Amino acid sequence: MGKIFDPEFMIRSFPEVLQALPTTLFIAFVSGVIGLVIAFIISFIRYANIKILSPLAKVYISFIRGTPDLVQIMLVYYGIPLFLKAINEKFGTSFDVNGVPSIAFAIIALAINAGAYMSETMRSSLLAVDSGQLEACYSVNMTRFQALRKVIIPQTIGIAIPPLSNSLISLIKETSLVFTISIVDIMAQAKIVGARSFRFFEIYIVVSIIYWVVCAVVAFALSKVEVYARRYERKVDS
Amino acid sequence: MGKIFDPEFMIRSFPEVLQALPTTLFIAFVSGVIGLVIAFIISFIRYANIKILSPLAKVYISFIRGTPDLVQIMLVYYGIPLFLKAINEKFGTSFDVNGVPSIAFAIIALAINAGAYMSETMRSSLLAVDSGQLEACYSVNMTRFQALRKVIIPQTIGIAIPPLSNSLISLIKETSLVFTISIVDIMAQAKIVGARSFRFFEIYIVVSIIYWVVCAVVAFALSKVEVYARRYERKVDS
Amino acid sequence: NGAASTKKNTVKVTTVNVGTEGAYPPYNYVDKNGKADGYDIAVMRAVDKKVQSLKFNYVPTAWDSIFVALESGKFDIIASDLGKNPEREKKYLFSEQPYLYGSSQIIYKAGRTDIKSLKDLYGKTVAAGVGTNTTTALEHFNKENGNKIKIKYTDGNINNALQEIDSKRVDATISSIITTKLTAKKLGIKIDGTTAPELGISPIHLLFVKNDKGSKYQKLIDKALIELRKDGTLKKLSIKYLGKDYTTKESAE
Amino acid sequence: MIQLENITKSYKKNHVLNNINLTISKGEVVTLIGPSGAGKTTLLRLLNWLEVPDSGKITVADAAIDAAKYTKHDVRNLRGQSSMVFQHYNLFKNRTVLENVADSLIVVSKMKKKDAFEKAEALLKKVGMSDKLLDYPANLSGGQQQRVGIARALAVDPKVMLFDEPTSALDPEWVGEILHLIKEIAAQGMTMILVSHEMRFVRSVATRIIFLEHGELVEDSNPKDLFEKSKNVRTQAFLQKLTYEEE
Amino acid sequence: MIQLENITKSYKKNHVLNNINLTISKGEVVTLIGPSGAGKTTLLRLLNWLEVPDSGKITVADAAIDAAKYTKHDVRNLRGQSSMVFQHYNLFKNRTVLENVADSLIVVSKMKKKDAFEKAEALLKKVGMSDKLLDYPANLSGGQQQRVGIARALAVDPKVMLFDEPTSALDPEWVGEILHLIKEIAAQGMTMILVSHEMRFVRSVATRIIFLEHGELVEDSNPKDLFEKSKNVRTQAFLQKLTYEEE
Ligand SMILES: Nc1ncnc2c1ncn2[C@@H]1O[C@H](COP(=O)(O)OP(=O)(O)OP(=O)(O)O)[C@@H](O)[C@H]1O
Ligand SMILES: Nc1ncnc2c1ncn2[C@@H]1O[C@H](COP(=O)(O)OP(=O)(O)OP(=O)(O)O)[C@@H](O)[C@H]1O
Ligand SMILES: [Mg+2]
Ligand SMILES: [Mg+2]
Repeated sequence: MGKIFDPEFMIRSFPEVLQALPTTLFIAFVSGVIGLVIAFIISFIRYANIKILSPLAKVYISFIRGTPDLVQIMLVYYGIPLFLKAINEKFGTSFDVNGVPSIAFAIIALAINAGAYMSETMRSSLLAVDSGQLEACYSVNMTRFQALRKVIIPQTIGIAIPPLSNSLISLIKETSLVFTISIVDIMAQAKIVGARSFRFFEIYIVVSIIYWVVCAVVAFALSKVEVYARRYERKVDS
Repeated sequence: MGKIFDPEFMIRSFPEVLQALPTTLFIAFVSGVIGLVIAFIISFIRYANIKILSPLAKVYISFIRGTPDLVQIMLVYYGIPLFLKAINEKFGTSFDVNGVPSIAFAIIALAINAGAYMSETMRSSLLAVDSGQLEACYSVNMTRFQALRKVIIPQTIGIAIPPLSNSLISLIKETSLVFTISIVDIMAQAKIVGARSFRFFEIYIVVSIIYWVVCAVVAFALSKVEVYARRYERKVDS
Repeated sequence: NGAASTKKNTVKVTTVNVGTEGAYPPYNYVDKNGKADGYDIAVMRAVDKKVQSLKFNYVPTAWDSIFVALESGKFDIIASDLGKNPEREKKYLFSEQPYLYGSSQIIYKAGRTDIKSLKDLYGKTVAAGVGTNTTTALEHFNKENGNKIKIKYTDGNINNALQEIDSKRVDATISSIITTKLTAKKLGIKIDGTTAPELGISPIHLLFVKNDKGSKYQKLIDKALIELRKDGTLKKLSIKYLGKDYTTKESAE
Repeated sequence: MIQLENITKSYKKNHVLNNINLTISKGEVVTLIGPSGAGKTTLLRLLNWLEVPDSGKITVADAAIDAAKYTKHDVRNLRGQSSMVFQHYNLFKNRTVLENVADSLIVVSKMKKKDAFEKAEALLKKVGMSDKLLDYPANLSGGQQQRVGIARALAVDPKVMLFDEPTSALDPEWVGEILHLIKEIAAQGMTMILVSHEMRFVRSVATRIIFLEHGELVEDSNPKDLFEKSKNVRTQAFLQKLTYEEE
Repeated sequence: MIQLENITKSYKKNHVLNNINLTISKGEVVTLIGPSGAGKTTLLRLLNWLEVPDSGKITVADAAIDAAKYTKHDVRNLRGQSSMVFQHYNLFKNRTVLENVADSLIVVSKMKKKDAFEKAEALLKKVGMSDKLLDYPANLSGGQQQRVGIARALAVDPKVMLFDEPTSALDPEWVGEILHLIKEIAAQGMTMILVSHEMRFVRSVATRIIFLEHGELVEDSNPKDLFEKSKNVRTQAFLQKLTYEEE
């Protein structure tokens, strides 16, 4: 008969689960970076209230935040081929995306997803900067873009980092959704190892510890950036 | 052969999927509210840097943000009985949690989870308020608590709402994790209906539309609050 | 779709993606070296050897999306311990040959004596994994008998169902006896099982996408399955992976 | 009433206040003058414990506090003695003009809302802000904000009032009005410290003038003596500029 | 050089500027006086298009803009003509003192970093901020911030300079220094508008004084005429306070 809990098995399975860590990190990192770029562009569009684009950005944010991530990934991965299939049947064309590796779909889907969430965070941080700062930039004839780069954005970083770090950490864990499209990340790997050995509890603990370490490193790095970004602020005593 | 896509089936399955909406809404709402309360307390502990509690809060945030939500739910639901079982075997006691409905476990797990994320958002918004505001409160002899209530927190709302709305909307969708502990939310209901008919695509679209509507309503309400909370701010022209 | 063609001694070899859950031992799982294995896979490998023109590539995929992946052409065959049922047959193509007979049992906490058939479950709560064939059968039974059994859907994973039984949150589950016993043993959960007369024994098939390509594969593979049955390969594999011969209806009982 | 004992404050290598000792009695109106960066604002802020001194003891009215050892309660007690007009006003951004003044009455003094608003309105009338009661600070001119700040500080009826350049943003007419107001309050025996270089304050309100430079009390006397008898070279140079009218 | 034609600005029902018409020639140093809330700051901000007038036309040096119809390019062009010292300084919080002054040189004027920092240092020396080059604004005293704000505005070599109470936070010594500096710049032919009630500015720098009240130009003359010959009752009353020394 088995034990309720088998610590030795836990230790044994670490290396095997860790095999999939590069996949998780790669997907999380690349889609995180792309997501940040998307978020930056979208938040700027909303902040500057650029016509035509601003309402489109709103729809994008609403759709992405409003629908399950799982569905978005499936939509990108299975929907695009299905859509092409329908097109092909109708018009006799022969579009095909099977050459594209599935990891690309995963990254696209996750980046689009993370971008929507992060753009809202960035927008609110931009609005939190005192309007006098922007006025001062204009008064010395900076363009809005220059003002953002030199003055406004640096002041938003301290405010934006904690919620952005929420999004980035969520992203690392959301990476597990890629198993939906047959990519084996550490969560999928854990499920596979767990299924083989019938020890889900231990394996979930293993995977949690790995996630925790990764997330703690990311959170730590970001908190250092936060402290640096707030270096010019004045503290109130007690 | 069946159709690639069957819109009629989609419409037919709406009512069936919708049956589970109350469950989703109830869990999301209750855990959202409890989560906000937790977030508020934790962010205050971190903001005021209360000794002993502040490092504990950090560990809580790190743990919850660092480990997969799924694992947290399982930990609460299966872990507690397992833990009690071990205790019972060891000490001959007979604790039992079978009387507790699983929805309670779900709410506890999700609230603890959401609380950790939201507390970081709130902390950063608190720090974004100009220190002169707190000083002015002290100068007219308000306590820190009074200052927070009357002056500081109202000024954080505008900044905090967009990222908080991220968290709350995520929470609505994360509710689908409760199927892990056999609670049928709308996502689970969709899977059940989908599995029966093998029309997964249609059913995922149905569930996405429902989520979208719910999330859009929440986002809209929150954006109104945001506009109201920013009513005293001055805008910069062009 | 899913075809990267290479030439090998004048025979044109097509690579076919085969979907599998990869987390349902002993039927299908991924071994330590990251290779798919299990009874389902072993059968497919044997088929692979027989069919010159096809080469199989195994893709573990989350259960949630395994059918969606098939429909969208990400793979053309599913080998994942699947039984036939009318709904599935409407949308997909099955191998005419079953390669296994699954026997589902009613599983309950060891020591219970009150459950002998599905009728004994009236008024009781039964855990059922979403999307499995036994669940579909149970749903049918329940519908025909006035919905007297309370079905508590679970996330597919047998683990959850066993935990629920052990903690008495549910009374029983209906599931493949092989997997369930294995899992329960590992977890140290004591269970008993009864064959449910109402459910009987169900044949397990391979599943194909419902189009020309699918029926082409179906024909090729059916032929191979017949041969494998004849030469005793299926029986050998069943004993190797499942501990017993479950490849004929009689032996499975 | 107010006592500073061996107060020292520095920011890293910048010694802003060097071992300051100062006693101010009840009813005195002290004007603090000195060059930009001398430490005037820092001195006022210390009295409200908005800056914590590196060492020394501070007494304000009924509260005493020692930098070496103090509790939260001590801080709160100290702050309860005085109120402050900030150099940068620091109005509550999310509160209307009326609420800025009334809030402390309602929240701290537990006054009834109606009474608090009445009192606030009366004070705001004195500083000429009656027609802006429901405006937010962001929509006020500099001088208007400063006047609201003064009304807010007056509202709490403190034992000591601290004014940091209370007329810097005001036009001459309003300087006159505020001067009048401060004189009125002084006449009721309020203890006050004002940072200001406005001649009318220095000459006509102050009972005592302190000249602060490089964190040291260079001169401390009454206005008459200061202008007529000061022997310190720096003070004289500074005073000359203060009374200088045209180049 | 500067021309305002039929400029009107109101916030909801508050008419801040009523149909202002004003022409200022190159090299003029105009001092804008008037009571708190008169619209002085609003007038300056309009010239930088930080407030958009409800109607009217503004010309500053080579740029003209019409409230009825303008492009982003017009706005940018207008802003390029002038620089401004803000009533509340508005220093870049995340930039050091040196960077506050040098940034526009590097970013806008595309100067080399080394040259920009040299020029910034020289200007900061003039306003006595040499020992705070690497400090952040939050760590400066009010007067120090104001002086950095002046240096920043001077750095961009604008055609027109707009000063909103540039000496409000300064002690008399620094008022003298800044006065000196402004005179120096004026001598080089710079066009300036100053909002200030500092007598030394009104009397000795200004070539022209404008008295603004309730959004209207009540008086517009040279300092000498204003003090000696003004017939307007309101102006006289205001001037009396301005020169009033003691109660
Ligand atoms: N954003 C705004 N919204 C509403 N009203 C405003 C706004 N900005 C200014 N005002 C109002 O416009 C009027 C003129 O303000 P302005 O700042 O131009 O005065 P000012 O002459 O500079 O006064 P001060 O000398 O006090 O600085 C004031 O009554 C003020 O309340
Ligand atoms: N938080 C801080 N960190 C570092 N240095 C500071 C800080 N606050 C003030 N200082 C420095 O302390 C000195 C005194 O500042 P303080 O504000 O007391 O001057 P002040 O006499 O009020 O000057 P002003 O008349 O210009 O307002 C200045 O040199 C200033 O740069
Ligand atoms: Mg000061
Ligand atoms: Mg003004």
